[in-house]
Amino acid sequence: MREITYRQALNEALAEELARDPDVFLMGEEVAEYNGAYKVSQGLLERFGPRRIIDTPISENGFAGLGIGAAMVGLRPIIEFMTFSFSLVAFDQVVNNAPNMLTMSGGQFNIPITFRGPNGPAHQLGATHSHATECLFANIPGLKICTPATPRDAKGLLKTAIRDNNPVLVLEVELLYSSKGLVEEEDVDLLIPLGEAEVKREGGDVTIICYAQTVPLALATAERLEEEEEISAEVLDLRSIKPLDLEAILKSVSKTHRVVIVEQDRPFCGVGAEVSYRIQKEMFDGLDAPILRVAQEDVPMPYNERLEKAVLPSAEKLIAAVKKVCYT
Amino acid sequence: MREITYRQALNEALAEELARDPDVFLMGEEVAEYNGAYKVSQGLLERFGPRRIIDTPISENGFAGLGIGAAMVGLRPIIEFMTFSFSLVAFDQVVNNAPNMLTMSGGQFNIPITFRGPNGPAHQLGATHSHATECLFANIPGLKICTPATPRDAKGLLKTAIRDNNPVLVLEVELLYSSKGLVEEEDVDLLIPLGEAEVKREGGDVTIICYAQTVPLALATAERLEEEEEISAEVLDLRSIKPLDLEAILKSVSKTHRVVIVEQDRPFCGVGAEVSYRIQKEMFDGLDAPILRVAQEDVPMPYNERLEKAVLPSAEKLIAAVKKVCYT
Amino acid sequence: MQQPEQRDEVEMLSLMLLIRRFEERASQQYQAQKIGGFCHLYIGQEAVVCGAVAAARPDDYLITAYRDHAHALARGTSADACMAELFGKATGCSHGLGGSMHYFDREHHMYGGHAIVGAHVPLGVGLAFASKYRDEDRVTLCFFGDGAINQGGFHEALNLAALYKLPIIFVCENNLFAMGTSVERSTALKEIVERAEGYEIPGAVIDGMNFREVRDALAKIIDGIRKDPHPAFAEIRTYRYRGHSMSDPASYRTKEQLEKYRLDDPITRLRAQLTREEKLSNEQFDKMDKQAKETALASVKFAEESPEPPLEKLYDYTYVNGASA
Amino acid sequence: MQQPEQRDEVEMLSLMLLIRRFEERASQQYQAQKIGGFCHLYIGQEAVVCGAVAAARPDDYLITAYRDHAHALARGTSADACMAELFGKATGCSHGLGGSMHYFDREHHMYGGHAIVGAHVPLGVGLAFASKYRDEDRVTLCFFGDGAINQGGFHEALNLAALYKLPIIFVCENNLFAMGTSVERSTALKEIVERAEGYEIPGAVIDGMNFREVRDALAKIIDGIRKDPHPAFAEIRTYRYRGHSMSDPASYRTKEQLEKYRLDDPITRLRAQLTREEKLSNEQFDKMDKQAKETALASVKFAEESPEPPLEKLYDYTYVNGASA
Ligand SMILES: Cc1ncc(C[n+]2csc(CCOP(=O)(O)OP(=O)(O)O)c2C)c(N)n1
Ligand SMILES: Cc1ncc(C[n+]2csc(CCOP(=O)(O)OP(=O)(O)O)c2C)c(N)n1
Ligand SMILES: [Mg+2]
Ligand SMILES: [Mg+2]
Repeated sequence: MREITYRQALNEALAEELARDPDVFLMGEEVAEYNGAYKVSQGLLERFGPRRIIDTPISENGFAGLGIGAAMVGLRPIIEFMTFSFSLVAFDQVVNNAPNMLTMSGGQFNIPITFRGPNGPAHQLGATHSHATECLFANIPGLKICTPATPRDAKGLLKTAIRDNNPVLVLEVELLYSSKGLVEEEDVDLLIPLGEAEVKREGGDVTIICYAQTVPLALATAERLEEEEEISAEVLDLRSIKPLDLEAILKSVSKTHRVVIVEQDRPFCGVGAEVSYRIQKEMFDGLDAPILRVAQEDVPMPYNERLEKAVLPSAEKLIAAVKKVCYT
Repeated sequence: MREITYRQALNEALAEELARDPDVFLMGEEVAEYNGAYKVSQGLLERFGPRRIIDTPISENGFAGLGIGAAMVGLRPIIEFMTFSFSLVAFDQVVNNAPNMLTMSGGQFNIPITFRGPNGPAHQLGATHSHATECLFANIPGLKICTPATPRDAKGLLKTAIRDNNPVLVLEVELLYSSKGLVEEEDVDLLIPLGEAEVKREGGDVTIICYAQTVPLALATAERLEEEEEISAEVLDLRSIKPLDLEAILKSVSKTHRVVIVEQDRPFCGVGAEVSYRIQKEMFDGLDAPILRVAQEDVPMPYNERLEKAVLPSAEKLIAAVKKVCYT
Repeated sequence: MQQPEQRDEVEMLSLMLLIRRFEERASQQYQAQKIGGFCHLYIGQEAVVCGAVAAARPDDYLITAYRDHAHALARGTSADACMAELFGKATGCSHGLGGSMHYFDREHHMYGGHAIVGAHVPLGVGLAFASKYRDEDRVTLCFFGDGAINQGGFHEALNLAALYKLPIIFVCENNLFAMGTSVERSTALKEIVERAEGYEIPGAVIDGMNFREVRDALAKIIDGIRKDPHPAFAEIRTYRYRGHSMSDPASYRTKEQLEKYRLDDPITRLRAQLTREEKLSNEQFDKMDKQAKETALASVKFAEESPEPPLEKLYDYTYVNGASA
Repeated sequence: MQQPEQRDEVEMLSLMLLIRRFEERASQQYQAQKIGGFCHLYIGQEAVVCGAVAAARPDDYLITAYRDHAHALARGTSADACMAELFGKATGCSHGLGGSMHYFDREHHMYGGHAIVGAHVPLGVGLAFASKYRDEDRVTLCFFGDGAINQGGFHEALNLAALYKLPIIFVCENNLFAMGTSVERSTALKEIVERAEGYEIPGAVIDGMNFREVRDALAKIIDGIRKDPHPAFAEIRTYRYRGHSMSDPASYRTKEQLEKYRLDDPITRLRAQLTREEKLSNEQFDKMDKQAKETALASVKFAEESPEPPLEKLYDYTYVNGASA
């Protein structure tokens, strides 16, 4: 194991899959000559050349569709959205063309494409640039969605996504690009299956379900809960939103009987709603308290730093929710 | 009260608001000379002329944006999407420009716009043309969403939507356009507030929550349940998805203690997930069974009629769910 | 410039006949409620796709919008598979899951059948991207209607194709109307082909009621693309005799206009050309037409007798299993 | 053709100075981490918006993208309100909720500050639609970058404006780059202005480093629009001296190119013109510049001392109450 950044982990995943499979190419705005708006594709143009690493104009709809067309005949495009807030102008391509093709063609055309890029609020980017899109895409049948929170997950999930024969969204976290973590040596072909959650911290009193941005928040808060409240929280990182690892969720909840979901998206029809539905359906009698969610406040993201913080999930909100479900 | 069709009710609402307020105009594909793809705008061009009833090219992104711009300076556009499946190519305008403007401008610009048109599966239109978009839009702060199921609700909600100072989506039901129902006389200014659910049938054993397409299904099924199973179901029509009438929901559930949500959209992060989260949070101890939802199967819509039926919510699925929550 | 080996014109005429008779049957079956959803007929436009297919290689990529029956038939999909698709049967070209608007046939290089106006044009560019990426000399034929040129995605696609010099021909089937909206009411320019100029894409205007003109003009363009990959644009002027879809009475246009185009019928015209050149007798034509009618009728029987897609397979088309090896 | 009553050129020079000094201060404050999010500087491009504003009426609608500080300042928003917005303060032009990319000022007819590339162009067309609907003679000035012309929404907007003959001028601020992508790497044509031809929209190419040329060319176009509503397109060639945003070292372009444009600086040029014509002395200029610097500095103080938007109001900006009476 080595310590590398989340950005570096993504970069390695891209490089390894590009090296492994000549059908893989990377396309997006500023991915080549600029080395990526967030430098995730650093060095790839130099190594793989302009046939494989392709800059585009500001035409998300166009190049998302280009990727889907290329995937129809067996290429394996990796389409970078500079951020998923910009995927909204390509929404129809991502939700109507990519995931429907297999059904509409009666099974003739699968679409082995990866859409990736940072997703969710970063820091003071304002209402248009802070969208957490996971629940929008999760509603769409035919898409798979993963949300890595650590360098190891970033590498392993992205590599798996690229090899998957279906359209997969890899929703990265801008605020974690520079964060560090342990990852297997470079000679290990690290593949983490889609649809497997991971217990990132064990505990017995309450299950905190989280993903992406909210994983570090949940872990830090669990420590505080232990110290300040003597509450032992299990932290379950979903890692994939779709498929959802219900088994892992139920396993943890049958131990703790109490759940708080801390999600990075907006609450209404969000990931927390879905997860809570599934839990109450399967474990109605196994719950000792209502399931609570901590999400963004349901308002457009304000620019002001203090207001932005107030909109986002926080340790305070999470602690309050945990205490509530623990009736302390 | 008179009996008129849902289509006629919408047409009256449009005509009345156009007559009432010179700032109101209707814009969309085939709304004028063709009298509307589904004839909802029949006769409006003749009556109000081409300044107020405006045909567009196939440019949803463009004319949705045009409407938002016009609304910035106080006009009250009604933008028709021929179906909300086509709103997906205008998704960014609807979710990023319309609802964010008020926040981004610090309160200077509200957007009094109405987006309307049929939403949800119709009949054998296939994967691209059958989207139920309510949960996608419901996730977005700043939008209001209503889903009329009867002629009366169609008229009253659309009129209210047009007058609302915020962006409102009126999600109509293609399959109900020709259905009939009682509506107040034409001289009544029928306004139904956004955010008010309605008990469409009283009952004591279980609450069936529904909206749009699933209202007639729920009502018919409730009759069957009464006859065949001696289960008395209360049918609550949400009418608005956002704001959600939690009070009405809780009122019904505190009577029945059992809930099935029958929704027209896809399940994952759908309306049913949100409603169930809210109920279990507020009434954890008041529920006698887990909340169940009956939604579309989580697959792209197939063309074949039998498969389409199998994807959609049905009386059989609803009865099974109700029996399950009633432990019979 | 060398022409591609040309497909026999009599054979192409019989293909055009098949397309027409097939759609007449489809129309009848739709009215009999054997077919669901939307159904858009191509009658009147047959010379366009037949001319294009005659000008192209069978393995050139082909993609189009929802008015797609003819495109599959022209590519070689059987009338049986096409009719069965309308009936939603398992034997349909999309196994009954696509319907009229979503025909697919991988074997015959028919890449759909796409129903969101304009949204398949980027896909077409992706097909062309793939052939350039793989250094293959296939050309992509990307068909769309006059209404599609006002969709943003169409523009992005044109620009990308031009920028990357992709081997694609954008074929605008200009039948003068998008539903009830005439081109002059939707498009702020005199000729659609001018749009291509904004991307430095060479354009041509072609008479779509004349099979030979379509074939020869496109053959030249396709040949040029094959030798040196680049995008091209063809505005093919044509006319649909029927309404936009089965439910449209087409009251937005005059009887005179329709009659004018009917007089210019592409089947009648090619027949006359071949007859004049003594390549076709009346008897031959009648036989061909009879054959076309029989094939169309037989396809109805085939469709009726075909099985429905099995309910158990409902969940089998959402994801494929497996990953790249 | 009658020119609109022209704003005093010396005054306009002092406005350009204010914009530059304001942004220099903003840059400094950003580096000191007083400002969050993205921040895009306009330095080098001042003649474009100043020329446009001088050519237009104060009540003409103005809308632009995220590189918007200058557009607000040119319209009359105070440096205080602009700086306070960057600091996220309640006294900011968007009350601290918009930030650098989302400046709004209804009073001064500044309709934003929009950060999704190209997506505000349809909004601009909507503003123009409203003035035509109301039979007002306002013209909409819709600014966007060279990168925006490859967005689909841009095209749809141009076509709609042309079709409905709306009073709008599309002002493309062509500063040669969209982030690190040069126009020739993003756009398949020789001149951006050619895109307008695909919509039969008259176009002009204008030197954006020359205030007078911008003003005079736009005044003529705007005057024409005001008399007879129609869309027009102006490609204004300019250059940004700084990186795309604060985090961009701009290593994709040469020092020589930057130096070339710096020599053509719009402020230096207008100053020289006025000095040559004896309308401006060196002392006057120095005084103006000093004034601009002081105003910019004072705006920092104002911003620092201003209150934050109150937390209790967090929920007050999602919906407005009430309905049309
Ligand atoms: C994005 C989108 N908007 C609207 C529609 C509805 N619609 C289907 S076909 C059509 C007209 C298209 O006309 P054209 O492109 O000229 O093709 P034609 O029908 O003439 O073959 C419209 C408006 C759609 N399918 N997709
Ligand atoms: C739809 C969308 N895609 C990508 C971006 C990211 N982005 C912001 S500015 C920009 C470059 C725009 O360049 P240009 O239009 O030339 O304006 P300039 O920055 O030169 O003023 C990009 C790619 C965005 N904001 N919106
Ligand atoms: Mg047409
Ligand atoms: Mg630029």
